[in-house]
Amino acid sequence: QEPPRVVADIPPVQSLAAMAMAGVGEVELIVPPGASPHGFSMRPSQARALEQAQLVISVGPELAPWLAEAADALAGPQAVRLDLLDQPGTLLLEARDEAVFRHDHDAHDEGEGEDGSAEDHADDPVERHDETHDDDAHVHDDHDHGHDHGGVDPHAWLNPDNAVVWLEAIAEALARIDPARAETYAANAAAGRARIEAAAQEAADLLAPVHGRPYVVFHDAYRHFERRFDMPAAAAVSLSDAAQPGARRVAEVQAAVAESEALCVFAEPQMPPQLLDSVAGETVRRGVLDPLGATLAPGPELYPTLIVNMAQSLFECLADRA
Amino acid sequence: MGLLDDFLARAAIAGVAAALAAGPLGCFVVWRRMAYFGDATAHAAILGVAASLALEIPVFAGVLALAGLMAAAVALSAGRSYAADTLLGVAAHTALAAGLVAMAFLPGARLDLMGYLFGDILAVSKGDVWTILFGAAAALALLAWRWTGLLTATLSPDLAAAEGRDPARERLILMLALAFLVAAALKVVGALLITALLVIPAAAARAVSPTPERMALAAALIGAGSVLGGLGASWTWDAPAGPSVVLAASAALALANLAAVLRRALRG
Amino acid sequence: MGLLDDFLARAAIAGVAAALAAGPLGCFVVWRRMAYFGDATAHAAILGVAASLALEIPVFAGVLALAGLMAAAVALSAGRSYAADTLLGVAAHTALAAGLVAMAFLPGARLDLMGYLFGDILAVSKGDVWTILFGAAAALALLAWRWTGLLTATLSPDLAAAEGRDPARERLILMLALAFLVAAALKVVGALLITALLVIPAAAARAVSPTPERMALAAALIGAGSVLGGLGASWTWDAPAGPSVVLAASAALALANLAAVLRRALRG
Amino acid sequence: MSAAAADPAAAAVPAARAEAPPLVEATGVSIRYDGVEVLRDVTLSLRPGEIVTLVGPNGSGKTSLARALAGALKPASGRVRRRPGLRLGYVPQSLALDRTLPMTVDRFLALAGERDRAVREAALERTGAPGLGARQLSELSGGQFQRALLAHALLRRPELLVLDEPTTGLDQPGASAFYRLVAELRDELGCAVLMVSHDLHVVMAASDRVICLNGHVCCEGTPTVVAAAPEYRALFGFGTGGALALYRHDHDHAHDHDHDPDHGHGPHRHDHDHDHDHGPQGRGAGQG
Amino acid sequence: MSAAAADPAAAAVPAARAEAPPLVEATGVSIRYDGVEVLRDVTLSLRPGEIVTLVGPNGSGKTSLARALAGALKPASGRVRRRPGLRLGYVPQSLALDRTLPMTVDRFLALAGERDRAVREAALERTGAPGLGARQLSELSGGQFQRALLAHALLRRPELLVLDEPTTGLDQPGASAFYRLVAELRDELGCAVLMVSHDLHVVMAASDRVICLNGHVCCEGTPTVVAAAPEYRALFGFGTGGALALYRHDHDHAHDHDHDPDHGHGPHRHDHDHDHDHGPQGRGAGQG
Ligand SMILES: Nc1ncnc2c1ncn2[C@@H]1O[C@H](COP(=O)(O)OP(=O)(O)OP(=O)(O)O)[C@@H](O)[C@H]1O
Ligand SMILES: Nc1ncnc2c1ncn2[C@@H]1O[C@H](COP(=O)(O)OP(=O)(O)OP(=O)(O)O)[C@@H](O)[C@H]1O
Ligand SMILES: [Mg+2]
Ligand SMILES: [Mg+2]
Ligand SMILES: [Zn+2]
Repeated sequence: QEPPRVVADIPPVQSLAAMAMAGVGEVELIVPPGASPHGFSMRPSQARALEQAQLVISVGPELAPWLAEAADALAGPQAVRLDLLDQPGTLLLEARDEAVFRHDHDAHDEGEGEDGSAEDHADDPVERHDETHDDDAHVHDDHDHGHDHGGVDPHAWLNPDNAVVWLEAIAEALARIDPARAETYAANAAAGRARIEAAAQEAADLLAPVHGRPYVVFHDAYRHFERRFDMPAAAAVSLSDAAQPGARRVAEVQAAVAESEALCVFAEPQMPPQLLDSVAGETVRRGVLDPLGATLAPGPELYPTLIVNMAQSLFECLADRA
Repeated sequence: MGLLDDFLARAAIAGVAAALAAGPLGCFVVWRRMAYFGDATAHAAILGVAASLALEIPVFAGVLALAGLMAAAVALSAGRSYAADTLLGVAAHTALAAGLVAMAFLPGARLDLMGYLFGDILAVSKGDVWTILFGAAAALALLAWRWTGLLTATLSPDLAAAEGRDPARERLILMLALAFLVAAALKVVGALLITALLVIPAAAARAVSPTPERMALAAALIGAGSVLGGLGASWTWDAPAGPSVVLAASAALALANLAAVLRRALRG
Repeated sequence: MGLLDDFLARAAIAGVAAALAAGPLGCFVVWRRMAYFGDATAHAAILGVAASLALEIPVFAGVLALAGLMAAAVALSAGRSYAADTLLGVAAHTALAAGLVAMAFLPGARLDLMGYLFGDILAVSKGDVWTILFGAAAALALLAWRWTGLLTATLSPDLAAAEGRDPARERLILMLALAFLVAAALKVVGALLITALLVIPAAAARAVSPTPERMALAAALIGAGSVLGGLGASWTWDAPAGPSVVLAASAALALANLAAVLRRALRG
Repeated sequence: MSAAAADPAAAAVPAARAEAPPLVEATGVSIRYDGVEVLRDVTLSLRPGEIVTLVGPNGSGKTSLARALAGALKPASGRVRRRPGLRLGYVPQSLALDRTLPMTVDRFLALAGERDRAVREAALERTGAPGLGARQLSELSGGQFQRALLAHALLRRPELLVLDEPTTGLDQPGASAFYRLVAELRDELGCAVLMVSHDLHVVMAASDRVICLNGHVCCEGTPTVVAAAPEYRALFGFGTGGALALYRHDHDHAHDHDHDPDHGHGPHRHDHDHDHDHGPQGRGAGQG
Repeated sequence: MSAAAADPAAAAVPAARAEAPPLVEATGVSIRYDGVEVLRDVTLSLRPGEIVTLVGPNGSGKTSLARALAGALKPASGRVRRRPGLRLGYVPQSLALDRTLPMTVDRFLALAGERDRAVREAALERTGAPGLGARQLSELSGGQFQRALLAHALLRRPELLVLDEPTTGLDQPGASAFYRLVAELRDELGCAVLMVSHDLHVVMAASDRVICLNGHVCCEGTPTVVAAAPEYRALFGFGTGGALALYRHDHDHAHDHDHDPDHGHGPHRHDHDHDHDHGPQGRGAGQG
């Protein structure tokens, strides 16, 4: 029997799906990392993959409303839609508004993101309506959710615990489509879970020596990672991909960098590093964090590598140097 | 399985419909030196998205309202000391800047607003096909109805006024029709594609057309041909579809100019 | 701590320098109906990034080369049956489409090319300050040197030719100077800001200027004032800096036109 | 000359036409550009069948008045009333054409509303530009273009023709043929003609009424009255001198432009300067 | 008339100036637009101090030739040689101005290279437009604009003035003053003048040499030779008819445009049509 046709939106999600599909078939990736919807234009192969898909897995319209609509238009009625942010058990965080974050470091239990107690308002998890969206009709409601609730931070894959939840949700969805291979998927999910947890452990180990050291990020995309590994950033320069920072925010961040004695500032691979130069003196180190796996080869290994690489990047930049 | 069940067929139908309307409208864009129009509308639309999110009205309504407002503002202030392209440039940048500032202040609207705005020709849905067929037909009907007036006003506002036509009204009608087409098609076939379909086929048609009607027809046909050729190329080489269509139109422009040069050389 | 150690001071210096050069150049942009120039250069630059990644040459070299090529192509084919804005619109869309297609086929170059391209005025480094001071000074010197020729050729190519100046050469020089300024400043102060600084201050200056020199001067001053005012507003309300500067320039345009209307009403 | 400067609207209209309702009526029309008044308090009306010529020095407001009558310019005060449904043919003084709009001469003529190609070709023939139908407007020489504009105006079967320096750029046979054509058309279509011209001897021969503008209606009368002036006769043979007499007849009377003391604007400055700069000083001028 | 059509370059140059090196020399110049030849094989040269007038019907290629001599148009074949460093003043037939370029008249004159404001004001005075310095070019009336263009050309202290229908739109006093001005300038600056005009009687009186164009150099001669023709004299008094005689003198001789059988293009079509369309049929015409 043919393997089910599955597509995923971004590389980390594709990686999770590929883990679940190990030994069964391929997972198509739609949006190449870094492409902005403004400049991005689909190729026929991508459109065909969406059209023929039996399962469309995406983070959710919060990340790319454009993709949700393309999927609406292209995916046939047979397709199951899996919006990962809507999966029960996913830890959701509200996006932050302020430039400089005041963290109470001691309040976090290391490694326990999901129910970790967070005193400061900015880190309050968002309660999500427990709806599941597996048909087209609800996608537009989703848009509304995103705004009514003041904005959900869509970068939830950076918490490996979420990845584990999602991996299981993907395996279940696959099993519904393709009951004959249900056991394979379950086994794959179990193996994948182990792989992810190992990666998470490796990351935690890497980060242990630099725990608590102050750093600044370019793009406020790392809250899930920060929370899961208790590595809070002192500040984020930019609000998001779409909004540019104001002058005062830059000044605040500059002050925060100085005040917190941040050791390192981080850019993303596709972003120009100049803004970092504005806020950080020459004594502050520069690093690169790659939350989308832009520099990695797609496939099942991408996700664990991504998590470990993030930790590695933080470690290398923050560690004491001889 | 009907024709509309195939995404390539839907893309072809939507693209051809958009091209057929964009061709004649694009001729006016070229004649009146408003090549910036498409971009200005797209940028005004970003402000429209921000406004609709803030006011919690449907996104498309906000987009159309802002694009229409921009068109009206430009139409009404045109003619005196500013050329059309300057006004459109000002409008485009002001709208974009205002959209970006608004975005920074909108709580929770930290998503990529452009994501709400820009369609992709390969992602055209059945509903989109009907939308664009209707929009294109409406734009073409409007154009056919006011053709002589629009043309006379474009040639010389004084002549139009002497013949009892109000050139300001004709300009306003044209701009609103353009704003409507661009705003609607942005979402369906994408910003790059619709703005390029306005300018490039009309420029290509210019090289081979002795009268405005022939130019409008040629622009429509060149545009439709570019859509089909571009989709074919995109299919063959698995290239991004929208840009392929644009490149096909550019190739048609190059060919048309080459043909004109050759004909002249042979004649002379 | 020196002046250049403060990011706001660096932003102000770079922005003012860019505005001082963009003002007079922008006047030619407005006179020659090339408002699309900035956007076309920015889009050509995207293709330049793709080309430099493919050929493994420095990005800035690729960007400059492509922007220069586009300017030369447009300058050389201008004048006959196409208006400047049409040519620029065609160039912009073709370059963008080609860049997007190239991007799709470049292995490993799936990064956001725009990220390489678009600076932010708050992110200006010390080196950038020197770059833009140098670029602005060079552009202004070139402009001062060829002023009469450029002006005569803009007024009437025939008159310029009769006076022994080659209008095609003047056009080419102007376009290359523009391409250089835009390509360099894109990276430093951002695409939105530099293209807006070309068009909006010149349009504002138009309303209050009786001669081309006064218009060039007024455009430079309005641009510089908008940079300072916009940065101030950005500081006060913590709004994005580049868009704030653009909105300040738009406000100056509105004020200048209001002043002109009032003066006329009082005079009449 | 003894033309009636006092009551412009009354004089010089052939009695038979005086009762017909006016095609266009201007009442107290003033025109301003950017707040500067260039034409003041013009009252005139045009009746079917008459040929009226506007004369006056450069910058005296002829084009401005013609545009206002044609509806292309809104007067700052006063009003222009056109007979409802009036068919108007207009030839502007200058028409900047854009090369990006492809337009054959024939298509341009069709824009006037004429569907029959043969009729369009005949109109071109009439204005002395036969066979130009397939050419692009933007490729025409100055005189060819002027002829195409004339043909366009004719094809509207106008009840009123407004012609602003219509023979500009025409060669001499073309210009003389044109003035004959205007007279023919008046007889044929019964249309009124408002013409701006510097071609004074022809104007004298071909108009029913001459209106001399100079920032206002300076004087108005039948050309026979004007032509009867001995100064005009004496100089008519060589052309320009006699014309000069017409120009200066009464421009020396005082005008109330005192609110513009520096003479930096306003149409009169120019004319005053004529007095010192241009010869030949028209001896015996100053009539009206 | 007996003008020398055979060897154009030889005739009619005053002996004293014949030795001076030519300012501009055209050899076998042909001009094409989009592959259509509108001017064929023109050879002429201009020497310091002479006033040469180009006449010819509309579309005969006068403007094209003037632009080629001024350097604004590249001939399709043949060559135009200007004396190195030649200062040339040019008044084009039409100049479409853009309202978006703010330009006062005074600034426009300064573009000619004259730094002294008083000198610029004097040039305006000379061309009959004093006091216009502070006005915007785009606001001028047709005749005012023409005067500003003339002043610009004068201020270049030209060695050669190329004037394409320079009196277009000028009022009659302005036009006659202008022709006097051209003669004065020639005497003052010793400059040569190439003028395109339809104003035949004035041309006859003011030029050293008349070149009749009609797609090629149709004939060439001194105006006295032309004016001596009895037919011309008979009709001169009323202007246009006599002019017609000049136009048709030798356009009936055969031209070798056989490669263009449909007469769809080429400047001759127009002239042939004159023969049927325009009266008054110049009796006794056909000289040359
Ligand atoms: N668009 C404009 N803006 C400002 N002033 C103008 C404008 N058009 C004309 N003027 C001024 O108005 C006055 C009258 O101009 P108009 O064109 O009506 O004169 P005219 O009698 O037609 O002259 P001509 O014989 O030279 O054509 C002139 O002083 C002219 O400078
Ligand atoms: N840009 C052009 N493209 C094509 N044909 C042209 C162009 N300019 C002029 N022509 C044609 O070339 C011929 C000569 O034109 P030109 O302007 O030299 O005539 P002219 O003698 O100056 O006429 P006029 O007395 O009407 O000004 C005409 O038939 C005209 O239609
Ligand atoms: Mg006039
Ligand atoms: Mg000419
Ligand atoms: Zn992000």
